[in-house]
Formats: sequence, C-alpha cells, structure tokens
Amino acid sequence: MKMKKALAGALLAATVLASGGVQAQPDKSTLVVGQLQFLTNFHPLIQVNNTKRLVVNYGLRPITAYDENVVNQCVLCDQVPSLQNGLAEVVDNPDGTKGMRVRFTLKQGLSWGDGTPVTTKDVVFTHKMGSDEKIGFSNYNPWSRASSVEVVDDRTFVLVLPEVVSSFASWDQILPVHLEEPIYAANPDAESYTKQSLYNTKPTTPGLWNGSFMLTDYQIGTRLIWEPNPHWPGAKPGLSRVVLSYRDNSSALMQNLLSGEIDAVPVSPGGISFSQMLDIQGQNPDKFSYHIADGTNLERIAMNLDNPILSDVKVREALLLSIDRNAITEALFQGKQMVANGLLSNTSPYYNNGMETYSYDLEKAKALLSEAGWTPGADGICVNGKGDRLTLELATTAGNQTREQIAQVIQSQLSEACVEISTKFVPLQEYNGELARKRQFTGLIMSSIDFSPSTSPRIALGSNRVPNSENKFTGNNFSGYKSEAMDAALDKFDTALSADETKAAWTEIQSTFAQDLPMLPLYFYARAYVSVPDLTDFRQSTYDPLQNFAEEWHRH
Amino acid sequence: MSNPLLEIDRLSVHIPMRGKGLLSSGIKLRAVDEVSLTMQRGETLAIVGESGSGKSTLGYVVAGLRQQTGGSLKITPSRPHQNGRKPVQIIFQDPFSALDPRMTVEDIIGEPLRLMGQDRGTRRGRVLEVLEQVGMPAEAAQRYPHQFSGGQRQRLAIARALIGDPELIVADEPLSALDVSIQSKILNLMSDIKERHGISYFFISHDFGVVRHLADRVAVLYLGRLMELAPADEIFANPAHPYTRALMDAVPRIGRGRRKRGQVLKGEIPTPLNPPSGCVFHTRCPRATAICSTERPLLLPLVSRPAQLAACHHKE
Amino acid sequence: MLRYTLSRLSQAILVTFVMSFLLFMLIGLMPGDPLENMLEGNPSLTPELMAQMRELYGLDQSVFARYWNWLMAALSGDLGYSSLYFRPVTDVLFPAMLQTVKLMGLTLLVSVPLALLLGSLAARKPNGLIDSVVGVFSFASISLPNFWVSLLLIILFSVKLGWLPASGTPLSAAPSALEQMRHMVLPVAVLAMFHVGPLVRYVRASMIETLSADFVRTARAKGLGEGSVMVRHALRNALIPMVTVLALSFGSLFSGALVVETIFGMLGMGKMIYDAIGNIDFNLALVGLLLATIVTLLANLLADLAYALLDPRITL
Amino acid sequence: MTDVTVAALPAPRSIWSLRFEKFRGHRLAMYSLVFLAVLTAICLMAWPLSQYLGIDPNKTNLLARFKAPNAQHWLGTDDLGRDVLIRLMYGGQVSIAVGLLATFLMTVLGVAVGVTAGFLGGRTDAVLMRLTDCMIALPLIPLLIVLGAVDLTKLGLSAASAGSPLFIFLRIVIIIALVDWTTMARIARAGAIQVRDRDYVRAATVAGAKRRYNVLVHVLPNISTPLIVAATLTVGRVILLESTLSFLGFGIVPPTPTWGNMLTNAQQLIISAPHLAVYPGLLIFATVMAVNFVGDGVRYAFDPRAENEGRSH
Repeated sequence: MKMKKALAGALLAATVLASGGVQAQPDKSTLVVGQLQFLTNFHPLIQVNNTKRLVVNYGLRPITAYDENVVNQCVLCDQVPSLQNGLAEVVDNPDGTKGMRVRFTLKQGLSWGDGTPVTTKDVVFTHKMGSDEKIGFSNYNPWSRASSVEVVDDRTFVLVLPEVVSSFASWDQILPVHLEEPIYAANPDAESYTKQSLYNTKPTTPGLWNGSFMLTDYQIGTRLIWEPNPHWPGAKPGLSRVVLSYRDNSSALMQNLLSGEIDAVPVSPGGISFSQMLDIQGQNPDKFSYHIADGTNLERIAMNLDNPILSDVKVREALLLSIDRNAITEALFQGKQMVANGLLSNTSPYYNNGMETYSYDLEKAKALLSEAGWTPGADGICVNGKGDRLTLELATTAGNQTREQIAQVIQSQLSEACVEISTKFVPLQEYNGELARKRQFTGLIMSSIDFSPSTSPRIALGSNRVPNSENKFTGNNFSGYKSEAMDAALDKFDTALSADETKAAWTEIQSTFAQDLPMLPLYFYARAYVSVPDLTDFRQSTYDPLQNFAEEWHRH
Repeated sequence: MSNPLLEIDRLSVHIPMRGKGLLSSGIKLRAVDEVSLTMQRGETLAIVGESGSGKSTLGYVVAGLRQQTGGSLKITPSRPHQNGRKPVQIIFQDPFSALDPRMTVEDIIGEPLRLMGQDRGTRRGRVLEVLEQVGMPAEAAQRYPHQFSGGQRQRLAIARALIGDPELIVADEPLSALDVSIQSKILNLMSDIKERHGISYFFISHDFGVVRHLADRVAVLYLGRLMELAPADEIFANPAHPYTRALMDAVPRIGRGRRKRGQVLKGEIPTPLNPPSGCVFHTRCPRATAICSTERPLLLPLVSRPAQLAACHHKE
Repeated sequence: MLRYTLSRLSQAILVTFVMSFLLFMLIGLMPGDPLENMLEGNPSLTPELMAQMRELYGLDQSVFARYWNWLMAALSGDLGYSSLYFRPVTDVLFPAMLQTVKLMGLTLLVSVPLALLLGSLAARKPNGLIDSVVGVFSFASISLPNFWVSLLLIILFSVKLGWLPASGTPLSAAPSALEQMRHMVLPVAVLAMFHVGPLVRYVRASMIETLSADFVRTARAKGLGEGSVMVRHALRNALIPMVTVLALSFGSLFSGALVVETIFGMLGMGKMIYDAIGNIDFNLALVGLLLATIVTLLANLLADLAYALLDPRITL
Repeated sequence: MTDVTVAALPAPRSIWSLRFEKFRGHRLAMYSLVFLAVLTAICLMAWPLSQYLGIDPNKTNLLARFKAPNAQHWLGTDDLGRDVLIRLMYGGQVSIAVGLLATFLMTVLGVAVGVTAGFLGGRTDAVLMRLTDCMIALPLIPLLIVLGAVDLTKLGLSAASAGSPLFIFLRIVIIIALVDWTTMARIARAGAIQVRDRDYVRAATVAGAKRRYNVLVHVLPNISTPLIVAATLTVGRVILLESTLSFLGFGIVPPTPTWGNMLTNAQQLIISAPHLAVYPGLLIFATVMAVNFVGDGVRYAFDPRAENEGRSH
C-alpha cells in the first residue's frame, strides 16, 4: 500500500515539474539570449574580440558605428564628420606633412547610468589611456591615431590626427572619467589596471554604462543581466530585461533554443554554427525568425611562407585549386555563406571583377604541382627531387565543429591532389598566442579575419604587420607576406579620402592578392541571428554589433 | 664421530614490537632466550613445549628461515654440499599450506633440485625415486595437490624434504594436523627414512606420545627457555623438571587412552613480552619457592644422571 | 580514538602537500605560458617588459622555488587570479562549490533511498525475479556512459517533448524553487542513475547477510511481521556501514558531476576545472583540482573514522 | 611400500576445465562472452569490409552527407559523408584495444607495486600503500583531463611525434593505467601477504629460493585468480573512461574515430541526425555491460566458496 502511495506521489510531483514547462507563459518583456564563451574580462576596450563586442555594446556605445547599410552613423555624436560637411579637414603639419582635424559634438543629454553627464572630459580621459602603451587598449579603431584632443566645450571636441587616415570618422567607446581615473592613476600598468578596473571588480556599477541598457546582475560563467539605463536620452528600450545566458557549446545552445529556454541566439561567432541554424530552420521553419545578412568576416587559411614548400606560389595556387569551396559551402551552408575569392565579397561595392579567381580544378592543381617539382610517390603523396614529402600541418581552433569539419574535408580533398595534411585542433588561447601571434605554426592555420569598412587590410597584408618583437607582435600578417607592390597599394588605401580613391586602391590590393595568394580565402561568414518570431524591430548590420540598436527591440 | 652436526650456543630471538604508527615501542618479544643445544649426526632431537614456547621459532632459525638476534648456530655437514645443495630441509604442520596448489606434484617435489639448477629431465628420475620412498605411486607426479588427502600430502612434503639429500630435517609438528590413524603411518615412514638414510630430525612437537616413538633426545622449551634436555629414555622414565612432568601428564598419548589425572598445569602461559623474573615457570610451578622468582636457574646435569640436564632449583 | 584521528589527519595533511606539489608540476606541463595567457591581447607588451614581469612573478625561477612561492601565498590566503574569468580564484570557486554541493546533495537524496529500496527488495528473495531485475539494473548503472544518457534524456525530454529544460542553471536572477527544481531534474537523474548501481549491490549484500543473522531469526521467531523485520532490524544494520560506502564513492560521484555539469552547463567545480584546463587557466585549474582532492581525502578520512567509530570490532 | 593405489586417485583434471564448466553455467556471462567475441570479430573486419565496399573511413564526401542506410553504406553516412558503420568498427577497435592494453598495463603496474609492498612488508609496504590510498582518493576524471592536457613537447618530445595518432593512442592507454592501477595493487598486495606466509614459500626458501624466485614461481600464479577477476571488470571501466575522455575532447581526437568522439560529433547534430547519437552510445553501453557480465561470470567461476571440490583430511 505504502508503495502505491509513494508511487502516486512521485507521479504527481513529476507532472507538476513537467507541466511547469508547458504552461509557463513566455515573459514578453524579457529576451533571453544564448551565448558562448563567457567574457574573460569585462573591460570594454582591453582584450576586445568578437564575443565581447556582442556583449558590451548593450551598455556602452561607440561614438560612431556602421548601420545595416554599411553607412557610418553617429551613436553618441550629433553629426558624422566628413570633408564635405567641414567637420573634418586636412591640415598641414609643422613638419610639412599632412594631418587632419576632426570635430565631434556629443549628443544632448547623454548620461552615465548614475546620472553623471557624458562630457568631453570622458573623451580626453579615454584618449589619454588609449594612447598609453602600458595600458594596451586593443579596440578596433585605435585612439592612438589622434595625437591630442582639443576641448571646445562640455560637448564639443576636436581630434588632432598627425596623419591623413581614411578611418578618421570611426571612433569607439569612451570611459567614465569620474570612476576610472582614480583607478588608472593608482594602477598605471595593464596588468594591475585591468584587475582593479571597476569593469572587473564591480561591473554592476551604473556609472560604467552610457548605453540604453546597463549591467545589473551577473553570475560568473553563467549569465549577464542587462536592464534599461534610466538616464538614457534616446528611445526608451522596448524590453525590460535582456538576459545573456552562457552555454558551453553550440549544441547546448541549440538544445536550449529548441526547448524554449532561450529566445534568441547569435550565429557564429559567439553562438550556434551556421549549419546548426540551417538544421533548425529545416525542421522548424516557422518556430523562429532567421535574420541573415552578408558579412565581412572572412574565413581563411594563413600559410607560413617561410616554409620552403609554401614559398612557391604554384604550390599555394594548387592548394586553393584542390579545395572544392563551392561544395563545402553548398553542403555545410546550403550556399548561404559565400565562397570568398579574395578579401572582399562579391557583393561589396569595392569588389574587383577583373581579378583572377580559383575555382575547383584538380587537374590544373596536379599540373601546377608537377611544374613545381612535386610528383606522386608510391603511396600517392607527392615527393620532390630531394625526396621530401609534400606534407603540411593544418591547425585550427578546437571546439568549433564547423572548423573541424572543414579541416577534415580539406585534409581529405588535398589528399586527392597528393598533398598530405595532418590536422591539429588547439585551444583558442594557445592558437591566438603561440601559434598565430608567435608564428609557431609550420604549415597552415585556419581562422577568420574581419575587414571592416574602417579597418585597413594592411593588418593582414602589410610587410610591417608580420608579427615580431619589433611591432610587439601586433598585426595579423601571420603568413609573413612581404610584397612591395602590396605595400604601395596599401599606402594608397590608407590615405584615400574619397570613395573613388578607396575603390582604386582596393582594386589594386585585390589583384595583387589574387596573384600572390598570401592566404587561401575560403568563405565569408554571414551575419545571422535566430530569435523567437515575436522579436521585432530587430536590425541586423553587416559590420558593427546589432546591440547598438537594442533599445528598438520589442516583443509582441 | 668428530664434531656435532648442529651446535647452538646461547641463541636468542628477540622480536622488537611495532608500536602504533611508525615508531618502535621499545618492547621486545623474547621468542627464544639463550638456548644452547648440540645435535649429533643421525640423532633425532625432539623439541617439546606448549604453543608459544618458541619451539617453532627455534626450528625456523635452524632451517634458516629466521635470523637469530643473539648467540650462534653452526651446522657442520659431513659431506661437502655443493651446487647449492642445502644440508637442512623442513616439513610443516599444515599439509594444505605446504604444497603450492598451482604446481604439479613433480614440480613441487623437484623444486629443491630445480633451485640447485638441475633440469627437468634429471629431476624426473629422482622425483619418482623419492615418491616411491615415501610410498606414493609414480602416477602421483602429474597430479595437483588438491587431489590428495592430508596424509598423502604430508608424504609429498616429506618427499620434497628428502629429494635434496639433506642431513637434517626440521619437522615442525608434522603430525598434529593429521588424523590419529594416519599419524602412525607417517611416523613409521619418518622413522623408516631415518634408519635408511641416516637423517637427523629436529622434531618439533607438543605430543610426548609421538616424541617417544621417534626421538633420541628431548628438549623442553618454556617461554623461549630450555627447561630440560635429556635422552628420551631418561626423560620419559624420570622427568626432572616440574614443567616436563606437567606436560607429560597433560597430553594424551597414542594408544594409551585418556590422560592421567594428576598434576595439571594451572593458568595460562605468561606473555613472552614480559616474562616472569627468575625462573620463568615459577608462576605456574607447584614446587615454586622464593628463590624461583628471583634467581634464574642454570641448565645443569642431574647428579644421578649426568646425561640429563634441567634448569630448575628443585629438580627431582 | 583521538590519537588515531590525529594520526590519520596528519597523514591526510601530508598527502595534501604532496598532491599539491604533484598537481603544481602537472599543471605547469599544460600547453602555453601562464604570463602570456594572462596578458594575451595586450599589444603594447615589449620583450623587456615581459622579462620584467617574468621576474616579478618569479617565473624565471626553478619549479621548486615557484612551488614554494605559490604555497606561501596560498597559505596566506592568496590563491591567485583566474586568467579565464579575470577574478580572484576564490571569487569563482565558492559559487561553483555551492553549485556542486547542491547537485551532489540532491543526488544523494535520490540515490540513497532508491538504493535502500531496491537493495531490500532484491535481498528479500536472493536469486528471485526481483533480485535478477535489480541485479541487471545495477550492472546497467555501472555500465552506462553518463554523457550518453544525458544526451538521450535531453533529446527526449527537452528537445522532443519540451517537458524539462536542457540546462541545469535557471536563467532569472531569483528563480523560484519550482524553477530551480525543474532545472535540476535531468542532471540529478543522470547522476543518481550512475551513483545508485554500486550502492544497490552493497545494500543487497549487506541485507542478505543481516537477514541470515541470528538476531533477525529471533525477531522473526518472535512473530514480528516481515516488513517490520526488514525495516527495524535488517535495514538499520545495513545502514550504519553505508556511511562508509557513501564517503568512499565521493570521488566517482565527483567525476560524474564533472561530466553532468559540463553537459548541462552548470558552473560547478567539475565544469570549472574542465573549463580551466581547456582554457589553460593555470591558477583556477590548480586550485580547483586541489580542492577536489582535499574534499575527497576528507571524505575518505571521515569514512575511516566513521567506520572505526561505528564498528565495535575495531578498537582504537 | 606403496600403500596408495592409483585407482584411488581422481583422474587428472585441470582447475581450468572445472572453472570453464562453472562459467558456462552463468548464462548471462556466456551470452556476453559470445557477444564480445562477435563484436570483436566484426570490428576486426573493418579493413576488409571497407575494401569490399570501397570505402575510406576518413574520406569525406560532402555530396553524400546524412545518407540513409543503403547497399554501400549499411548504416548510412555522417555529417561529412563518411560511412558510419566502418567508423563504428574502427572506433570499436580503438575502444577494445585501449581497454585491453590499459588493463594489461595497469595490471603490471599494480602487481609490481602490490607484490613489492606485500612481499617486502615493513616500511616499503607502508609507503607504497599510503601512495595507493592517495591515488584511490583522487577523482579520476579531473585527473585524467589534466593528464590529457599535458603538453608533451614541454617534456622534450617533438611536436610531430606528440601529435601522431599512434602516440595519442598510447598516451590514453598510459594515463588511464597511471591513475587506475590501485585496485590491482591492493589485490596483489593482499594476495602476496597471504602467499608470503604459506609454508610452500617457506619450504622453497629453505631449499635456497630467493625472493625473485618465490615471487615469480609461487606468488604470481597464486594471486592470478583475483587478479583475473578484477582485470575483467577493469576492462569495462577503462572502455568507459576512454570514451568519456574522448567525449570531453581530452582523449583520442578526430579524424581517428572512437565511440567517444563520435558522440561528441553527434551531440552537435542531434537535430539533423539524432540517430548518430544512438549507435556509438549503445555500443559503449552494450560492450561495457557485456564485459561486466563476463567479469561477474569469471568471479563466480573462480569463487572457491562455490567450488564443489571437497577437501578431506
């Protein structure tokens, strides 16, 4: 008898627990966003990566940002400076070179979360820290481009640039002088400043945030909670709470999305993979909204050009010809992420239609290899006259299933062209540090690089951007590519102030790239986001994080 | 006869007791305390005593299984023992633990020869030979120990002791685990072997009945000390030490029915960790006087029978 | 008892130090360089500055010197900084510990009564039908890959049926008790399923033993009902040493918790260690592992003490 | 002189045949043994079968992803168009090989430690047993993860050999053996202590046997029974540990298939191909369960209490 009662009780409890899920009404004022990779540190301008950009912009806005039409827009300022509107001008420096002066006015009523107004003092402070080499900001649009800030009044300032740069109108977030200055003064180096910054010691301090939301609660490794900033002068946020819920891997995110635990999830980086999104879309076309836009983030393979095998351009061409990139994107992404022919996608206004492209051609690849002295040996792997085997290591980040899949496909496809590939999946930290930045890879490494409208392709192609101790291991020219023609084209690009000049420079850069193939371009990541269908006014931009418009989001 | 086969001079085995933890507690267990003995070739010496008297420990020292902590022990074989041949072998009480259950009888018995480095072929003939000597059929060679009874196993153990052609066999209560009917058979076998091979037995027992059949001389141990040492005939006729007498009265004998009523030992044997002062037996001795608790008696011959030695202040 | 406790405690402390050194060495063998991981992404770091920092943090010293420095700092309460979460290690550690305690506690609440129930049912008729079913069940329990079971349960209950959340952590800042429970159902179910197998076997064996004991027969003879005999006598007797078994299962329970926490995305100790190792967070990995070791050692110590305390046959 | 008749002796019969007979009586164990034998045979067929079907287990084919079972791909294909069956078979080879090899290694290690401790006794015993207790106290999986993360190039190994599939395989075998030898050590020690004081060892010592001889000739064969039982049960645990480790990404890495890392992959595909999560897990479960049943059968067969052989004095 007792048994039966206990059993009945257990059943009842189970029913209650289970029905809790079925009956729970979705809370329309809250948006739960699933994310991968909890922030290593909360400081918005130190150790910045794509994942951090997806988060920080809810609460801290850049001065300017690109909108969904790739047009630079003011976020904190009144008007975007340009040569046409006179807010930016080219001036002569005392030493005879050319420089620039760029004038900004902060929006009326901008305020930190604690009610302190955002003023030019904050700009001056941020510029000071951003130019301090010991602090080491790593934001996308470096403050070090400006040599000084001239304060006009509380809201207006002029940035003085010692060189003419095309990215003069793009500037990132500013920091609250009233909170961070005393900490900066007491901790003048990166190590201790980052540890002591309020962004890390007490990130829920309202005065740290000037966006439409501010961080009100967090649990390490688990979640961040953003709630409206009462002092935000813009539109009142449509959601009363955004919860960023962190999961370990993309399949956990997918499970949580399907079980209704989370309402939205970004698609790689920082979320589920593109192919997982396609899986969900295939099975639940109506259950979610799928926001997809072209992106500028390029997946590519850098090659160590110091390796004698890879220093031969014929081998590099053969490698690219033997990878069936069309088949890869068709199979894994239903063709919705574009094959890359170079640094820019075919839809970019700056795309060079005249350059050489390399579509899959195994026969041509084999011919090129034999021209380069590589002929198939007994086991099908090529050897050269000296008896060396054509074997290369392909390293990429561990835990990213799409990358691991593609690496295995490339391994398999290159073996058809007599190239032996060994794959290696390393933790992200090790990949970024030792492998890429220290150039400790011997063959190929696969990762992505983003060319924003304001970023110069020099970071990946300039001969002075090969990471070494001289440039303090900055730069993303991991291949070690050095070309005078490319350097000249890059110089033109960096000083171009009109769209025509920029386009001409881009054309030259793309042609040279296609001839030299310092990297193997694979495909462009699309910008994608999966959300519950009732999320509206959701703007998706090509380059800058969509959180810049988070106050516009509503659920109905 | 020139010199004795075995000479034991003031031999002691003191075992330090381990305390809790890793430190020694400083207390010593006196298992054997200053025992002196000699054994002639061909002689069978019986060591008698209650359990805990140290007789097995003494036997282990003679067999080389244990190191003495004091005194000396000397074995003088009559033949030179080369190629690792050992002059001493041993037989144990428990025939089940004495034979490795994983080995065939041939391997068990041949083990001493194997240890001398003889190959299997050479060993086989010798194994069959000793099997026959102990009254076991040749077919036994290929069997495993669990297929034999206790008495049969004891025969196999004897065979193993014999095969290396020893001069002295330490027999540690070889009969006490066997049924009475089997005991006499093994006893006959042992005395038979003794006669045929001229082997000496260092025969450890608590049973005077058994001892009487086999022993030439008898040594009585109590708490690690030698109480009496005498030719078998004399000791059975006239035990000089009260302990010897008590033992004889307490033990049932083969074929003699029930034990004789009379002097029976009182109380338990004291702990060898803390033996009584003076004569160690005084706590249980019916004849004990004041001197017994203070002065240790020496092992001295009786006046009337010089071959009979006893350590007692009040010898009979 | 006190002496025994102190001796065991001092041993445990010694072991902890030895383990801390071994783990320190092991963690040092993980890929990468602690300093570079800490400063990764700081573009303004010159080699000179790196060398300075290296000296400042003593990374140029021998492993022993570094261990000593670490140990001194740790003993004074400075457990270092987590490079993964950019917080002092302790800030990350305590919430994680709480999470794991919760998970393991709930698991015990499920697995112990279940084991008692199943074990008793099986013990009522050894080799009967229920016993066979329970036997197969306990075999399945120790044979099931817990990560696979987690996956299947998620596919069924979260993805297909949508009854239960696929994660172990509620989203809101102040979740209701019901919400918390709902999130714990699947993780606890998996962990309990994995933990209960060995327990059932233990309960069954010990129940069979006590049921055949004299006092139980007496109780039956007195006419007590079967249920009453089971609960009052047999079960209670089986319960006492169960404490030991539970404490000894701590290590494997913790291992299971690591897998479950990882799959259900709960930031407990196990997942924290897993993340720390995967992301080369030297300090966090070291402290997490050491803490897990210490707690397991303590559990074992308590098991020994409880056993000694509860079992009258062991005297201290 | 001969007073024992040959006829009185039972026919010579090895203890093994008796045990096998008992083992056969344990039905679950018998079925499990057959299952394992068939499974091993099938896994070993991977190469010939792939030749016959014209399949390369690591060759990706993006045009044939998630194919349903067909004449060429009997269990269909996975997310990269690789044959699921062949990969499962290769994965089985890895799992079984790791299970057997690691068990063998840890038996050697455990016996070395246990017999040394048990036979020498005293302080050596105390130290070794403390060490064993420490190892038992450690939570296995976290420790295995650390060992799996160790960068072998820091130990002076070349990057190329540290990354080779054979080395990764051996590394798993070694680290599992390194952390899980304690059960064996305890059993070996208990056995060694028992055998050490047996009279047959004493008799051998009197006949001139040295320690080495006694360990090899007397101790090892006599402690083999509990060791065989424990080893059988260990194989199951090792297979489970390996798959857990590979699942967590610290074990054997792709493209070498194992049941564990195939599940990692399947975890990502539970929407598009939930069946891919079923096969490897089911195989791990069935294999480990079968091994455990066999272990139970061996235990039963070897249990002296269940032995009919009477001992009469």
